[in-house]
Amino acid sequence: MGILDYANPTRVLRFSRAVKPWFLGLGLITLAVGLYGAFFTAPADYQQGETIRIMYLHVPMAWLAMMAYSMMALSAIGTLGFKHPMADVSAKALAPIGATFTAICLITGSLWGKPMWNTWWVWDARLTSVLILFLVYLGIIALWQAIEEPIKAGKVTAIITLVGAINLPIIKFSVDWWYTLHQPASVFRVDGPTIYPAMLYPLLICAVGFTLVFFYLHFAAMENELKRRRIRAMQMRAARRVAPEQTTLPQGSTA
Amino acid sequence: MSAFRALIARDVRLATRVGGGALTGTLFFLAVIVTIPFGVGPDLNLLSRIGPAIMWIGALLATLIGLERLFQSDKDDGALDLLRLTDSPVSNFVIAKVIAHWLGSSLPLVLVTPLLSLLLALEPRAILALTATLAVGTPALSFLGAVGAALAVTLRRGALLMAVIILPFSIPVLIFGVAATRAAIVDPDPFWPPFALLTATSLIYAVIGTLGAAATLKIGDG
Amino acid sequence: MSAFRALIARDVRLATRVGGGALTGTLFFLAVIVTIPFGVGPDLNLLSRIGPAIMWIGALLATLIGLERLFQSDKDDGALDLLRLTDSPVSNFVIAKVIAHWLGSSLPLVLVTPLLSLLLALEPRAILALTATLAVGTPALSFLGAVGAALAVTLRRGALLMAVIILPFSIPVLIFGVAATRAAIVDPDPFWPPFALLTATSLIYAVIGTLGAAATLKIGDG
Amino acid sequence: MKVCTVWVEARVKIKELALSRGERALVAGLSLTLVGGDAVALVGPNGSGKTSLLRVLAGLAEPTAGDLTVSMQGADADLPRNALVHLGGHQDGLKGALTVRDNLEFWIAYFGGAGLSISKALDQLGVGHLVDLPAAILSQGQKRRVALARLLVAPRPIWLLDEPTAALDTASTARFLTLVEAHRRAGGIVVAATHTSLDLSNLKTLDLGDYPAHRQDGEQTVKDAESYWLESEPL
Amino acid sequence: MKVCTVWVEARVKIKELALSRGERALVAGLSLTLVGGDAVALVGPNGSGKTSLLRVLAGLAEPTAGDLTVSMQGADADLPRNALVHLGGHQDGLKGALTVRDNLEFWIAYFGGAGLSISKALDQLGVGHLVDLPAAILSQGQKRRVALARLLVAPRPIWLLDEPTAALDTASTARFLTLVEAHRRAGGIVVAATHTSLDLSNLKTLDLGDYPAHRQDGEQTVKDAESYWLESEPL
Ligand code: HEM
Ligand SMILES: Nc1ncnc2c1ncn2[C@@H]1O[C@H](COP(=O)(O)OP(=O)(O)OP(=O)(O)O)[C@@H](O)[C@H]1O
Ligand SMILES: Nc1ncnc2c1ncn2[C@@H]1O[C@H](COP(=O)(O)OP(=O)(O)OP(=O)(O)O)[C@@H](O)[C@H]1O
Ligand SMILES: [Mg+2]
Ligand SMILES: [Mg+2]
Repeated sequence: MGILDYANPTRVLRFSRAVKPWFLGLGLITLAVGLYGAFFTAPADYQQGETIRIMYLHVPMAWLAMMAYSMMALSAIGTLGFKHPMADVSAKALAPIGATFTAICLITGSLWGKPMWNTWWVWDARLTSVLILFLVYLGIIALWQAIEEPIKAGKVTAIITLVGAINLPIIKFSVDWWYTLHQPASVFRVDGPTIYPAMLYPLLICAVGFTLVFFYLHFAAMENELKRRRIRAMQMRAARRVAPEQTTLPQGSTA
Repeated sequence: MSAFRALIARDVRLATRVGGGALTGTLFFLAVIVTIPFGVGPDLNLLSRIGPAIMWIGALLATLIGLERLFQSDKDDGALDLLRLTDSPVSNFVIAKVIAHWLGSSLPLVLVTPLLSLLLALEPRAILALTATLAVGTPALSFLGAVGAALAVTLRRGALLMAVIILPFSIPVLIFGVAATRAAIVDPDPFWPPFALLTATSLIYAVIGTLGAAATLKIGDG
Repeated sequence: MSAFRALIARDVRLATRVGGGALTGTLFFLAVIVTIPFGVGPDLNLLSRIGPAIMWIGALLATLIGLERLFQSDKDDGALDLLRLTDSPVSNFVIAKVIAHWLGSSLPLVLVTPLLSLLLALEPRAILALTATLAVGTPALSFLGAVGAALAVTLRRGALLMAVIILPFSIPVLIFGVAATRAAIVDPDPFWPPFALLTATSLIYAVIGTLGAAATLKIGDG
Repeated sequence: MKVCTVWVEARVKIKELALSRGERALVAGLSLTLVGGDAVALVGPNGSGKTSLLRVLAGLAEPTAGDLTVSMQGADADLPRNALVHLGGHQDGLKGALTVRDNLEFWIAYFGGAGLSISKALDQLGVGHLVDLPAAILSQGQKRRVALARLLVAPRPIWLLDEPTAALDTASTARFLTLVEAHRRAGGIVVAATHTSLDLSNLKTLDLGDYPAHRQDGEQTVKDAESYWLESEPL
Repeated sequence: MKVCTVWVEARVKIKELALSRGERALVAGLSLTLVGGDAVALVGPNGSGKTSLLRVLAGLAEPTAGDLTVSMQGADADLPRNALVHLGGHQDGLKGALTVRDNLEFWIAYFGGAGLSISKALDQLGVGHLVDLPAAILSQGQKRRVALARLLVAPRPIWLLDEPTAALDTASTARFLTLVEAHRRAGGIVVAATHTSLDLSNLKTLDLGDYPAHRQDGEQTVKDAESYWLESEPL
């Protein structure tokens, strides 16, 4: 139980309440700067024209969708390896956020696809693997909802989360392994980025901004989950407290 | 009568909590739709051509699989016997169960159809027709499945046996449903005849299904 | 070890009586194969083009649906607890169950494939390739399904939830399987790369599936 | 079903009843009449047909011979026997996903309540504090007690109980017996299959061992579906 | 597992054991040592944790605190506790589709037999005549008796039984008790959760009511997972 003492609900709540506003504030400011750059200073693409501006939303969302899942996988290890209740809370809080970001990535992607490939959707490796990521997110959310008992829910979803982690490398490298319409990595490459600085910097700033907002959301969700669990625990306790008039009856059952 | 409503309410309630039919049913539907393009390949023309068929098969499977446990869970926990301790005939009980199942599992499925159709690149008219046919056709499947579900509890067998006995009968529904949808896409052939047939089938199956399921349940475990 | 064999023997035995997996699994497979042409319309070129895909999807669904009860029946009658009263690890138990299920349900399905292929007007080469890919690919599905089956008993939930969680993972198997078969038909693209990938996937899933299922079962109703 | 805490002329008439399971005759020539206030302990060795008989009385199965009437006077005179009885079987018919309260509320709506309030009924069985827990997590005996509460919230004249005290702890068994007595005083009838002795005032005992359809050595003494197939001359 | 009709140094050692179900502590500070020949009646009100304790002893669940060793000398000295115990639960683990014989043959092959022959074991419980019937059609008590036969065909030193006599008729209960005595004489250990009194020679009694993790009014007296969530300052 030793490890529990570091991240107990009290500490986590206090910390979260302290840092949350900063994440939100800085995040919004950074985003403002980044989006300004994206829509006003950054040039339109010579072949893609104005549609290129979708990139500043699409790419960060894609990155965060994958980051959220990676964090869930880490939490899963925390649950199975260290039996740390707070890991459950973190993982449960991440699922809907990750799902949302993935959804936005899909939507912006297909919005972008219409002008670029003149179709909303193609079944190529990148797009598909992201869609699968989305489905896995939904499955995991369903699991969280489906199980009444928090401890069991934590363990089960942790296992599934880890199984689902195979998908991450597939998403990342699908563009290299299979022939796809989707373009290969142009920012995170061993040989350095291959897009103009004029586009790269706004993109990175947006990415940072969204990341800060992402963490704000994560903390907020964790707080809610903590409250939810506290309430559930209270209800379970209350449920077993014998009402006065029953104490007169012969003792037939444990509390 | 209030018993009737109470039963429906309970089952919808059980279905709409996540993990019970409602959400998972639609997710399964989604999963099937998503799986199929992999098999068939990313050719969108082909997809939009076989799209309606795929959606219908997806709906069919989602309904039948979900239905397997229509009576099973009540059997497992002993509730089935208790539910028969009323003066109203078993068929009422069957109807209530089916209605509840349709509301809890098929209705959501119909509602998401327009969305999923986009994945298969269906055009608006097709989407409209598809949704309409599903709305009218799925009740037929539910009542049909009820017979299978009744078999499943009476014979203590799993989903598959039931699916095997039920699938043949579900083929007409499928044909009319898909035919109507196609008709809506390809102007020449008319939409209404197959649609009317579909509606008729639904009504007939409602009667046969109810009676069949009720009779099967009464046999019990002899 | 003899325990291992005993378990396999018992399950195969249970599966091969009527109503147990074997017969019904294949029949379900047949039913899907028969249903789809109705949906797609009787255009033979189209059929033989999407034939392999259909066969694979049929196999996929048949396997997954049949798998739902892999542990359920043992759970319902209390045997699951008793089966864990040995010194051998839970994963052995999982492997035995999966092998038994594959022998009882998937193998027959592979064996009838050549016959059913004729219904879809596939040519000999395609039939050969299809059978081979199914033989190599279905184990992957069985092991994958085992995880879902374990979920189903641990969470006291039906087939659907399981299918939802499992289907996304089964997509790669489907892709490689169909790709290999297509390759065998259309000369240009080579048969072996996808086939090798399929085999690899089977092996990986065998490991992941076993561990995942065992872990899930151990959680039990703690 | 109409409110009534006192049952008028509840009756169970069994005449020359014969039971069979599958193709095999189990019980033959069983006659018995029960009136309001009666309680019968249904005893007999394992497999003698107690559960089968209770299911027949409840209208879930039909006897192979003899006649059987379950009736009462008043508003419900013309109801079929399914609607007059409560059946307490080996299984408790609780939905694990629902709380205890939701479970009972459903049965009230389904059977028509007019009995004790849920909390009163649960208190009678000493499980009032479990009312908001999901039924799935209850122990064997807790489940059984919630199931018995069903008999109190939706009153019916005839209780058919299959080993009701199995899984009950001693305190709950006592509680249960007092409830049975109360039901009898209200003119109800109780038939309980049991292997233990229930201490109830002037309890009748029906031993199914006395109405066998076969001799000790297993030979059938009564014609049944199996004998039909045996009628042909030796092969 | 090796043949042995006499068990050498069978032992169950429980020290300061704590159990919980879900997030809730159930039993705390339970200590107990059992040696070959001991028999314990596990009593306690419904929901006190009897079934949960048996599952922990069988190695199907883990305790939340304290240590627990189940051991014996001889060939099987190093086996985990799952391999040393028999568990007789509320459910009988019979396959309805298989005959009684097939069911037992499977368990012999799975657990490693070396005990009584099937027919002998069934006769011991007075159900020898059912050997070729499908298990599905057996009555409650018949099923239970076949399940108990499992303990005889595949011998193991420690029997963990959950309400073993429920559903047994009086004759079979007597039979069962003699079997238990025989097992004890052979150096075996028996732990039986029960609500009825089992008449066994010098039977120990363990009342789980004495090791509660909470007060009568339901207040937890022991920290558990729920307390963890309650630690945070009020919302
Ligand atoms: C629904 C359709 C789409 C999905 C699901 C999708 C998914 C993704 C993902 C997951 C990434 C992150 C890749 C990584 O970090 O390695 C990404 C990056 C990117 N996507 Fe998309 N995308 C879609 C459509 C498009 C379209 C239509 C375009 C424009 C032609 C596009 C352009 C890009 C670009 C430029 C990047 C940044 C690549 C990099 O620098 O790593 N995407 N997309
Ligand atoms: N389908 C069937 N075919 C033949 N015999 C059957 C069938 N079903 C049940 N039986 C037999 O009929 C009897 C059923 O009896 P029932 O379950 O009513 O016994 P019971 O008196 O309740 O026994 P217990 O005290 O063990 O509960 C058993 O002997 C069983 O073997
Ligand atoms: N998942 C869970 N969460 C919280 N409490 C639980 C959970 N599962 C079981 N419980 C509680 O733990 C106890 C389980 O006790 P158990 O089944 O071991 O009782 P028992 O002594 O066997 O009772 P009985 O005599 O009725 O069989 C019950 O009080 C039950 O309400
Ligand atoms: Mg009985
Ligand atoms: Mg118990």
